[in-house]
Amino acid sequence: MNTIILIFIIFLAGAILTFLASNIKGLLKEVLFLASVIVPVVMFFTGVKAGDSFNFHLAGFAFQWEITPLGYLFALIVTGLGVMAAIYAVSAMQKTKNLGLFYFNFILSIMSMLGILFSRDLVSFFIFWEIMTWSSYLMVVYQGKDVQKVGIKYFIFSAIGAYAMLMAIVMVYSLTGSMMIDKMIQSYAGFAFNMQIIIPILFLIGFGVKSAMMPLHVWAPGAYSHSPMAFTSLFSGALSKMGIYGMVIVMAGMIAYFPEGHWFRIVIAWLGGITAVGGTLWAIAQDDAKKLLAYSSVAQLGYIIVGVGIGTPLAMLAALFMAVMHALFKGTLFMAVGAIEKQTGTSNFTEVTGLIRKMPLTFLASLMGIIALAGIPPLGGFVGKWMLYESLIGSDHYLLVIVIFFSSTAAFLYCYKFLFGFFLGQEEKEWEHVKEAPVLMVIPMIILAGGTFLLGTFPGLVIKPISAGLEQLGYAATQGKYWEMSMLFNEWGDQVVLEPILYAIIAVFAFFLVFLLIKNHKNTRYVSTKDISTSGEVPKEHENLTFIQNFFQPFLRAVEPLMKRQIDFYYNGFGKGIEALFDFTRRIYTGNGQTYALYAIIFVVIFLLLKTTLFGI
Amino acid sequence: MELFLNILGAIATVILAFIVGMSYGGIVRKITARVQNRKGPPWYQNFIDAYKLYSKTTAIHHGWMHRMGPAFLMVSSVVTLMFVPVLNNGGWFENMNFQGDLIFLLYIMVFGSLGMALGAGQTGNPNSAIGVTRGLSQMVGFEIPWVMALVAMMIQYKTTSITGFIEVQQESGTWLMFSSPFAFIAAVLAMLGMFRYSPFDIVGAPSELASGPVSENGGKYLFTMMSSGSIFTFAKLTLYVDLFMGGANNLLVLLIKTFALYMVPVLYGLVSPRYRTEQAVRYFWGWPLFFGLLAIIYAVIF
Amino acid sequence: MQKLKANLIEHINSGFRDAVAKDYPNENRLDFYVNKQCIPSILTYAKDRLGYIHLSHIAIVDWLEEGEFELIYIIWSPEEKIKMFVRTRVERENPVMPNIDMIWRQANTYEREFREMYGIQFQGLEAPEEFILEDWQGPPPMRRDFDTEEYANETFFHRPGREDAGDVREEIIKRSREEIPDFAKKYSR
Amino acid sequence: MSYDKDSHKIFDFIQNWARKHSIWVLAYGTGCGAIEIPPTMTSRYDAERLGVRGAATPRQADVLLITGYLTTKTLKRVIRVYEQMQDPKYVIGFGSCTINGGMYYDSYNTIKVLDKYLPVDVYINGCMPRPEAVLAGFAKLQQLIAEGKANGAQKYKENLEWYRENQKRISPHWVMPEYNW
Repeated sequence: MNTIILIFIIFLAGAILTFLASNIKGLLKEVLFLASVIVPVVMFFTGVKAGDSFNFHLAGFAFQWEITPLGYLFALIVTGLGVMAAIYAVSAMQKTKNLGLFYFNFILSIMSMLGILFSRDLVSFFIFWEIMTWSSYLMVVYQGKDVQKVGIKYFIFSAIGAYAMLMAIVMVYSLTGSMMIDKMIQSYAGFAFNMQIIIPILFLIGFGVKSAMMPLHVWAPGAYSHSPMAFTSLFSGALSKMGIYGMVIVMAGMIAYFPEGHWFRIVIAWLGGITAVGGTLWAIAQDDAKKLLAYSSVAQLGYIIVGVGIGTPLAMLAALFMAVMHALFKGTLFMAVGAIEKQTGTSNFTEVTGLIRKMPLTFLASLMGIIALAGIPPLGGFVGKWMLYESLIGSDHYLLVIVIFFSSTAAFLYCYKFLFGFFLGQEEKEWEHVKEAPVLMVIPMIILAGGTFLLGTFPGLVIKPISAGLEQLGYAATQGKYWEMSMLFNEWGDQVVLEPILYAIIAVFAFFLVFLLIKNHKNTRYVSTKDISTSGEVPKEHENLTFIQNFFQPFLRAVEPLMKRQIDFYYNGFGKGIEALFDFTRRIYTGNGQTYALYAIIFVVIFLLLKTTLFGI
Repeated sequence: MELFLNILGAIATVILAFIVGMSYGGIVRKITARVQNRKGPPWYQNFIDAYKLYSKTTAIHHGWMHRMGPAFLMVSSVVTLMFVPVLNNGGWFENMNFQGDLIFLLYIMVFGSLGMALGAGQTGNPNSAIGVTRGLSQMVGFEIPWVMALVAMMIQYKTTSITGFIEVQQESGTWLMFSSPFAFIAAVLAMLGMFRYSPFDIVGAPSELASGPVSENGGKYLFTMMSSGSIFTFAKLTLYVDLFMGGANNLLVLLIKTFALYMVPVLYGLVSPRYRTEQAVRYFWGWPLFFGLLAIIYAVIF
Repeated sequence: MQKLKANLIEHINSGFRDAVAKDYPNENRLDFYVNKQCIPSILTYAKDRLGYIHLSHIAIVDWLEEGEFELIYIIWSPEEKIKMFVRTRVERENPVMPNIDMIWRQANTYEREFREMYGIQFQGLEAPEEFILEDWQGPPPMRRDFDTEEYANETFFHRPGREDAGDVREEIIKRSREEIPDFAKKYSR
Repeated sequence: MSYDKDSHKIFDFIQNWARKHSIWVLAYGTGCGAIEIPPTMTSRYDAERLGVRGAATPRQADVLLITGYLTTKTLKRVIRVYEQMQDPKYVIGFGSCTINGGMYYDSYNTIKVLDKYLPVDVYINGCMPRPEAVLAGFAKLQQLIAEGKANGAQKYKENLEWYRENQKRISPHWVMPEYNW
């Protein structure tokens, strides 16, 4: 039997078996769950190479499942993050109700994401897309109070995206008579001009919803922060990348052949830029870590959309690299929040402080995640940002550079808030009992954080699959070494490493650390955070001195004009308008026979009056 | 042998930066005193202060992050210095400046403040956290015109490396502050915030915030911060001289140019009261931003 | 104003028979001497019915010779513009007063201070024991029979050499042959 | 820190010279004397030329300047601040009130003799001492530091129990925080 179909069967069977076993006591369901995630992933890595395919016919449609190099890259994200999140979930989700449903949806969403990447025909693409939407919707409403509102928002936007996509698919089918993605891309150049505009726009609406592009992003903060953190790491890290995957295909496969594609690219890139700035500013204002990270995800996806929108080879390289990095560090950070929430019961900065000595490993993981997020060398976030800047300057998008730079500088603010709010500050008595998270939760975090470090030092590891994917998209102009496009790699010669910087940093750092420690190691001792200079006053145990309320108030005051209107406001206004329209319609259709008769008479009179003008009768 | 020379060069550069930065600090104190009609401390006062701080005991710490904060700051300063060409044409040790790239430099420059902020955070002193938030907000303020100036220059001269800018100036024979004046103005206005002299010194306001982020650091911690500040000052000034004022062919010219440039924030600060944070941020998003935009337009047109 | 005052006296006396009024004809001020049990009720009455909504001050006088403290509650009506002084006396030994901080919250501060400085107990006063003095061990320091110098000598160290620092004024007069001015005489030891 | 006369003579000399010329004063105004500090620091008398400078927190400071009378309440805070300062550290008693109580000799809530509670290196007398006197006090402190005699902190460390006992006489119920050098 073909490995590809076997993988999907195991996923499906595993999901159902886990769901059935969820009421059995003991570790059976956990074992089943892990097995049904890990076994297919192992099979995927051992048995499937880029280019493997599987074809079959069903219900009159030809189905073609094939893993392309680009799909393989995204599959790396999905499977890697999926396994880590699964291991994390087993420990994190202990003692929750309806565990079977969680495991079922978890497996299904991994399966559907892989399915999307495998599909080379639009029917299975759409089916898997819908499975993904449904399983993630069930995750969003899985726990907590007040989730219905969030869930309905997510669902409405997903439905809008799906309908847009369905419409595009139908149009493509009517134009080409085939459901194959390759066929669609090949024949795109021959479409009529209006179809050339409408089809990509409809597709981009569908993908833009999933990747939280600016006007379509309003579901994201709520949905990311309300689903269980074990799933959110996957949700933000991998699931949103499906939107990026679709966008890459549309931008590289269709817009490249579109005569006026230049404007299209600029619009998409600027939408990405606005997304980045808006997400960052709103993230700064949040007091809840989940919301903060959710808005930060929106912002980070904005960078990626900018890269995809610009669409030069280097920008595409940067965007795909950042997509991988985002999966790594956002996975880490959401997992860290989940660990903190599990240990303390809250994820609000204003409540939890001073966990650094209680949860050192979580702190280490979050620190690395944050450094990668902020794009500070030597961790991986910097490589992506550098390439993005270079590509923007190289393709003459100067104002966009400023926008992106503003967003990424302002990101330091919420990065610091995240670390300070949870780990630094006063160590309160209330949280004295807090322990480090369970091993199974810490290990995935550390592995993912280590991944950011590894890719920052040896970006070549992931640039090879990316360049393979780019070649598939038709960027084959510069054969071989894609990293030569970037200054970054040029300057350090052929090896794709940042070794010199790394060595320098480590050497200097070690030197001064040693200087500070050895010199007074023996007679330096730890004092508690209550022992601070407060004009001689000794703070009492119960006095909370941590400064976290209105943390960035001066800055927010300075950017107030930018943040006055939320997009939600306009959507709500739109919703109200629709409601009023329906209300008005209902008033016309009163249900009264006489009124209808009156309408008919009025219509006839108007018709008679205007018939010569209108119809020339 | 080459490695040995490289290490020696790096150490020599750091020592040079330390000495120059510290002396500048002392001279600034002297000038401040003269402006205020005082006699003022001797120019070498900062060295005495540094040595005294170094010789003080440091008996306590608030945890690992607190200890590592100053080290982070030092790493940032030293690495920045390593990437800035001190003299033209290899007149001084070329540490890593042949690889110097502005975008990399921009990020490594903020690395230190983030590390320092983490160190300040772990002390648990609320004043430190307040100072850090103010510092970071202000940083977002001045980075925008600064980056605009740099982008304008990158557009105009089609290079992102510092050595590239020096070469451009040597070939054309004019300083970039004359050939792209708006970028220079925006960058100098941003520099006011970068050096944190008054009116942008609310980050470490001594009586209001008890010196802000450094309030729990004494002795060797403070010594490390002080020396890293001096090194960083020298590195930033040299960067500006390299970018806008044609670099320098020997040390004397470098000293004259950096000192002249350094007087801009110092003298401006002496006659200015203090801005609140949001005022500072708005200040940077006013005229400096305008000049930055002008610089980009100028660069695109010419 | 006299009319207002007369009206006020009538009102108060109708409710509180033993309240003794004292008028200051040319001032906007009126005194009532009352029993200490009446204090909460008369103040509530004045506040709720008569419009004396503002508690300006609570003063205390230590009548050491008579063995009593006198507490003066000064309240003010913004409409009638008359200050009403409600005076009461309480014995110095084990002084106990009714608490009025449910009428005016700011009375709480005064009462805490009296408790600490004069040792007056207020019934049902809910506040931490310490107010201004921390770790106070001696008798209430604002009572007139509290000898602050003796207390200081007992509690604190003193540097030797101060004992002979007598009154230098005699010596000054002797040297300069000048008279002590009258106002300075009463400060003489 | 070593105050040993026999060893490290040159090293000590350099160290003391640096300490002498860099005196960071903790701005902790306790009494009316705090008003004399601004004229001392600003252009008329300019203490900065001697290396005297303000420091914001006890962690950074060298000298604790007790400017005037100390109430028993403030004493606790001053002790706390002193103990938070890092070695080497010095105390200057400022004004008559710190010497013998001054005009508050019979007050029930101010201490009279500062050196029973904290080790005082230099007293400046006067009520208030003028800035000239303050500068003279700093000069005296510099001289003591140069000679290695300004070892109040050493004294405090060695006689900690005696000082603690005196401090506890004033505030018996105060839970003294741990001492940190």
